[in-house]
Amino acid sequence: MIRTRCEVLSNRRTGAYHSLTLVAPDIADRAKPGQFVQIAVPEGRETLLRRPFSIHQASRRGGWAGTLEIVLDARGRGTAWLAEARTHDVLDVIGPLGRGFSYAADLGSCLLVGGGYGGAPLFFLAEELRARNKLVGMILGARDHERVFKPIEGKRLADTMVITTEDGTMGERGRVTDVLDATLARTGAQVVYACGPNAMLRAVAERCAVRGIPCQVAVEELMACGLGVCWTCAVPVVGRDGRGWWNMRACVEGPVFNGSRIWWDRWLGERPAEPASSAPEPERIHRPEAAEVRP
Amino acid sequence: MIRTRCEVLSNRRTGAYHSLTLVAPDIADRAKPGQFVQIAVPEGRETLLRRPFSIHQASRRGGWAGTLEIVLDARGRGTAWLAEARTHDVLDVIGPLGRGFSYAADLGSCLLVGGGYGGAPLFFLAEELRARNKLVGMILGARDHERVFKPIEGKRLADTMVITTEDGTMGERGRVTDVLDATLARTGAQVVYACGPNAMLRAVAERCAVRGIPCQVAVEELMACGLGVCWTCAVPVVGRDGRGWWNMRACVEGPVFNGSRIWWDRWLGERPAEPASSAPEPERIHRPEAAEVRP
Amino acid sequence: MNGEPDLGASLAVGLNGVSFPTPVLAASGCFNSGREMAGIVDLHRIGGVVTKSVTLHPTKGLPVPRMAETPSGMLNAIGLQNPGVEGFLQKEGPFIGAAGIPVVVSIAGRSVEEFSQVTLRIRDLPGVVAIEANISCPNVERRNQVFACHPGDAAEVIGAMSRLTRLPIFAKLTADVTDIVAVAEACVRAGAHGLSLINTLLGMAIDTETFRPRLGAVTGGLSGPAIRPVAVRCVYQVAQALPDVPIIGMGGIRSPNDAVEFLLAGAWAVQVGTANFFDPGVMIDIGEGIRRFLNARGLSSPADIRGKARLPDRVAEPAYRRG
Amino acid sequence: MNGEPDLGASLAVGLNGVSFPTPVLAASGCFNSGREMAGIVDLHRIGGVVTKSVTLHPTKGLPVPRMAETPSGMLNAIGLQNPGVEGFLQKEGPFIGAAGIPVVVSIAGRSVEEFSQVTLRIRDLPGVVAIEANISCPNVERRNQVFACHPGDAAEVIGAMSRLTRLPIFAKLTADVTDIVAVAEACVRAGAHGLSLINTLLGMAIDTETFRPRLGAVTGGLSGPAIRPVAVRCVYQVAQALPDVPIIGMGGIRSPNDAVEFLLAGAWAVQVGTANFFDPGVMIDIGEGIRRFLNARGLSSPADIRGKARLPDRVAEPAYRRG
Ligand SMILES: Cc1cc2nc3c(=O)[nH]c(=O)nc-3n(C[C@H](O)[C@H](O)[C@H](O)COP(=O)(O)OP(=O)(O)OC[C@H]3O[C@@H](n4cnc5c(N)ncnc54)[C@H](O)[C@@H]3O)c2cc1C
Ligand SMILES: Cc1cc2nc3c(=O)[nH]c(=O)nc-3n(C[C@H](O)[C@H](O)[C@H](O)COP(=O)(O)OP(=O)(O)OC[C@H]3O[C@@H](n4cnc5c(N)ncnc54)[C@H](O)[C@@H]3O)c2cc1C
Ligand SMILES: Cc1cc2nc3c(=O)[nH]c(=O)nc-3n(C[C@H](O)[C@H](O)[C@H](O)COP(=O)(O)O)c2cc1C
Ligand SMILES: Cc1cc2nc3c(=O)[nH]c(=O)nc-3n(C[C@H](O)[C@H](O)[C@H](O)COP(=O)(O)O)c2cc1C
Ligand code: FES
Ligand code: FES
Repeated sequence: MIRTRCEVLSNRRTGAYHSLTLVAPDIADRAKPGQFVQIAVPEGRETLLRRPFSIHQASRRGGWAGTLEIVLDARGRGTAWLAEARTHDVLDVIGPLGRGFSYAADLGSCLLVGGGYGGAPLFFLAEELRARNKLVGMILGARDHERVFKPIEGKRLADTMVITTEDGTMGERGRVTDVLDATLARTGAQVVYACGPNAMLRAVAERCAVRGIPCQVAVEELMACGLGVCWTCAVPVVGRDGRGWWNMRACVEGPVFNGSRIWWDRWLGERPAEPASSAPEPERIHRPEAAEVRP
Repeated sequence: MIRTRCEVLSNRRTGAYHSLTLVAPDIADRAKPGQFVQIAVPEGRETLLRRPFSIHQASRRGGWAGTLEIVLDARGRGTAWLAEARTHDVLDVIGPLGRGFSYAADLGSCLLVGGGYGGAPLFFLAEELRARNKLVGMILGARDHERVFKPIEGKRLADTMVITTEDGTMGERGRVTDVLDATLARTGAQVVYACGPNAMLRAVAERCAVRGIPCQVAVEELMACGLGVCWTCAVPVVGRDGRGWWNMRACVEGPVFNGSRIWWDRWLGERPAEPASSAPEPERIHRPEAAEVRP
Repeated sequence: MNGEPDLGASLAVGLNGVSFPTPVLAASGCFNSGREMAGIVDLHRIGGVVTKSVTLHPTKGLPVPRMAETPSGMLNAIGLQNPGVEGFLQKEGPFIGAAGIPVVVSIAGRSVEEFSQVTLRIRDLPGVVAIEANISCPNVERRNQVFACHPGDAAEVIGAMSRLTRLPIFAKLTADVTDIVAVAEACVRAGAHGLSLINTLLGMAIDTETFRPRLGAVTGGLSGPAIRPVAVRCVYQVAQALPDVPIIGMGGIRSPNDAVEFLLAGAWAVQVGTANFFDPGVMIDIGEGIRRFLNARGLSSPADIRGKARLPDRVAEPAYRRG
Repeated sequence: MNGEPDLGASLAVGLNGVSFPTPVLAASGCFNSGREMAGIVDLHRIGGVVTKSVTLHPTKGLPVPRMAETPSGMLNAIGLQNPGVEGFLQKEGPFIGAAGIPVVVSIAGRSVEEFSQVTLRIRDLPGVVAIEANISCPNVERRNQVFACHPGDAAEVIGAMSRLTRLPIFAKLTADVTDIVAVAEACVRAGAHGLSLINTLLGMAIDTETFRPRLGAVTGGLSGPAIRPVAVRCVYQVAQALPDVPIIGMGGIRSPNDAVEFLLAGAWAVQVGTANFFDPGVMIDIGEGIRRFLNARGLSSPADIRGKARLPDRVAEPAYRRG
């Protein structure tokens, strides 16, 4: 992990999002799909903490060599400030952070499922998968067409592409999960990689579990440090044997987890505040019979 | 008092200072020399409070009609931010605030003594005095020539001008008080108006008291509100008869006070924290025999 | 609704008998009695004013510096400068009587006797709808321990005051205690009509250039957004324990959302202090923001969201709350 | 100077027998044991690490959300997630033994017995120079009252621990008490070698969209620059009462000036917590900044400014400190 001051090369709109290209050769060199960076907000503001963003592209060759691209949805104070970044501004960035997606040599057909800006890291992943001669199918879903992330580029990059929007303004009306089964069947995908809202990840992971297809999900949880030292980014993960669980740190043990190992109910449920030791432990949660891709 | 969002017309360097011209017709209309404005720092910063600045110019006529000029010394976070203001930026300004300098019809010869950026409000005052056909002498002092406020313009505006710098880089080497007696004698000034560091104001006021010359000082004290409601801006002022004292609010009863009525020792002294009621009260502090100009 | 069809929700709140046109009042010491602010704020659009605390005798206050800005907050040590109750009646009385807005007089003192004396002089002042007892004051009869730090001392003041007047009394508590609920309960048992939470936190700052405390009085009270989480927690704790007692919440409020946060935690109304200094119109904006918030949810009154924070099913006590 | 002629002042500090190469340590829960940060921070340039608090049994911690950003601060409710003392020894022990920097192990527990058990397992771990007793924990034997809130309970823990080890024990106190000096004195009488001040303030925040508390555990600990004035005040109060007892100050430190403020108030060393999250190199910068501060004044050691705040001639107690 590297801390560096990066110049902003460009800040462009991509539909509803902002796409920031940063000059960060050392981070770009090491980055893997699914990893993220932590960007500092300026001093003197009352927002202290860095903001985490997935790596959309890390260019190591060609005209953009040494650059890193992130995509952001301006929603709160930090992202609103970042959305105003101008060429030549300098940002304080730490990365690459976390564990990215992993590839199994024997799984040749992949399906990438992205919700909203969650599509961003999947583009980087798609390139890496294609470089490994995998078949890449893609589903991109969003609320509306403005939030479907780079549909044109996606179509060029993926072998097959399905788009869904909740309001029907692009592709099929509905959610990614409405087309998931059919797309899995059609593409014969052997592994699913997903990034998007946590509720979507849960739905995708549960469907994959039912079908016995391994599924890697890149999650979002609040992160105070992003460096593995504060334990705010807890995701409850069940043991390999389906028994026992522990809170894993999304920032170092994630953000990519095996979707079948997350105890979704506890994580995204009513979030009861009780002494963890007395919490009922899952007897056994569903998990794919297929070979484990990563814990 | 008016609260308004003002456009920045220009931000120029004036020696060591920044001179900001704001489009603020309503405030400019009402402003009097010695009054000040409170400028908000932007939201989302950890510096919450407005910053007070004297009014350097309030143009009601001519090409600059409706503008207000302030002069600032960039020292802390708020002033550093303000020093970066650009043309067309919009500032949230409240003013005019406080009681300015007052004029006595029978006192025809005035001496204006400014230290550092404390010279700024005296230019506005000088114009008003000249419009009332008074003789205007001026002493401008500072640490070095960079901090002598607008010496050329001052010379044009005043009937007589003396400049002092502590390092001798402009005018006479020394402090304003080193030349005060001689200048008073030479100009025959009947009243002194001073603005600058509080220690300078004290020295000037004490000298004037000894000579029996009325002296108005525009003070600086920390101000949380500037509106008269918080009582942070306390200046201990002694009763007219030299007995008894009370803490006056620099923001509404000041910032201009009769220099002979301030209990300087208590205000600028070791500042003992004790129950005010048990503090020794001044038996009688020196005050000019001359007619009181203002309480 | 009721006569305000265009505006939607009504902002009026009733605190078991005391009513305010909006739930957003000016906090003591941050608005004086409203006179100075009347030129820049339309007082008829705020909920009311809590006056600067009045003491029996004229009080000159503490030496400067009296304030220090801190991250998202400020420290103050004014020392309750005020002209004493007689001076107050003379200077502020006529304004309060004529202002046509609800005024709560804040009373401070160094002994039970002083609180009582001031109560006697204030109780018949026209325009006054309630008294706030600023008991975050040192008690000279108890080695200068702050009244609000000890349930017994706090109750003694409130008991004495409530025997002297039928005006509702709000006890203003400090968060600098081990158990704020215990103090709150003692005040209510002693006759407090309601509670104002919280006063400033005791703090200090030192100038690293001069090595001097940034406040003339060395320590002072911390206010502003920095303390909001502590204030919300206090309101929540006390509201959970005393759901029927009117609570006026404060501490770092500067936006409609901040105010809503206090209402959700259990406050019946709020006060705004420090934010008036940098944004004098803020109380009106907060009121209108609350109205929009209610309208957007089809609610008709601030009371509809009072204490409505949705707690997790089980909140077990033994969990480590910090770290 | 001694051997560092080029650098000027030496940063080394001695705390009555425990020494640290610089007065700037990592605060518990904000640096783990240093392993994760070693890749980005040169650990040999900081004063030492206080580990995440260790409990007897593995502790899974509280449900998410575990943090909420607040103005100039943050709330956390992690619930002391840790692998328990055995897991700790296994996972962190080798690193601590080999790190070559002073490590203070923070211990937490729900009963005196738990604190004692962990002390027994930790006391011989190589690399450990001291123990910090995180007594801002609920005491299951006393209706979950926080140990550090009651001088007696606090003293009981410290007494039991200090009978089991010759490692110096620092009692870590909370500011959420009526009288922090009383708790400090009780800990020192019970055998605490020094005091760590302060833990987070208890706070709460509510999401006005969902009406839910922003923390899964409802309430949590407030840290960061927002609380600095409260922390400086606590250090000052305790240092005035116990000038010979080593104090490690913390709460919102993120710059050399902040650290100097604590030293002037009476701290012998400082810890940095939250600031590591946004500025991982901050402890080194603070150390170097302190050195520059000392050099500029011709001073040779942080001890030269300890407790050197210049107080006004007379600080009378009865003054109203707030408002
Ligand atoms: C591993 C990871 C990768 C991410 N990748 C992207 C991305 O590629 N593009 C993108 O637009 N967003 C991404 N996010 C979400 C992004 O970090 C948040 O939208 C952002 O932090 C919000 O900050 P704010 O100041 O705008 O909002 P505020 O609500 O003001 O933030 C307050 C605090 O909450 C945190 N926070 C708020 N929302 C989130 C969230 N959804 N996830 C994590 N922390 C949050 C902030 O970091 C901050 O600490 C990612 C989050 C994680 C954890
Ligand atoms: C009536 C009046 C008129 C003034 N006129 C001018 C002027 O014309 N030009 C100019 O450059 N400065 C003027 N000052 C001083 C100016 O207000 C301060 O320099 C400024 O507030 C410092 O803010 P900062 O954020 O840069 O410093 P910081 O030290 O970061 O400020 C921290 C806090 O202390 C206050 N503060 C710090 N120094 C002073 C000070 N000297 N006086 C009052 N408050 C202070 C700030 O307002 C803020 O609340 C005037 C002050 C007063 C009271
Ligand atoms: C995320 C987080 C976790 C913490 N965990 C612990 C802990 O395990 N034990 C402890 O004694 N203090 C813990 N603390 C408190 C800090 O050590 C420190 O006392 C407090 O945060 C104030 O310092 P700061 O403002 O520099 O962060 C934690 C603080 C934070 C922010
Ligand atoms: C300058 C100042 C003066 C204050 N004076 C008083 C006072 O006289 N009586 C009182 O009860 N509270 C006083 N307070 C406390 C406020 O009423 C309020 O409780 C506190 O500031 C928290 O609210 P805020 O964060 O909105 O300011 C004062 C606060 C400030 C900032
Ligand atoms: S965000 Fe701090 S451990 Fe993951
Ligand atoms: S600054 Fe608030 S009364 Fe003067």
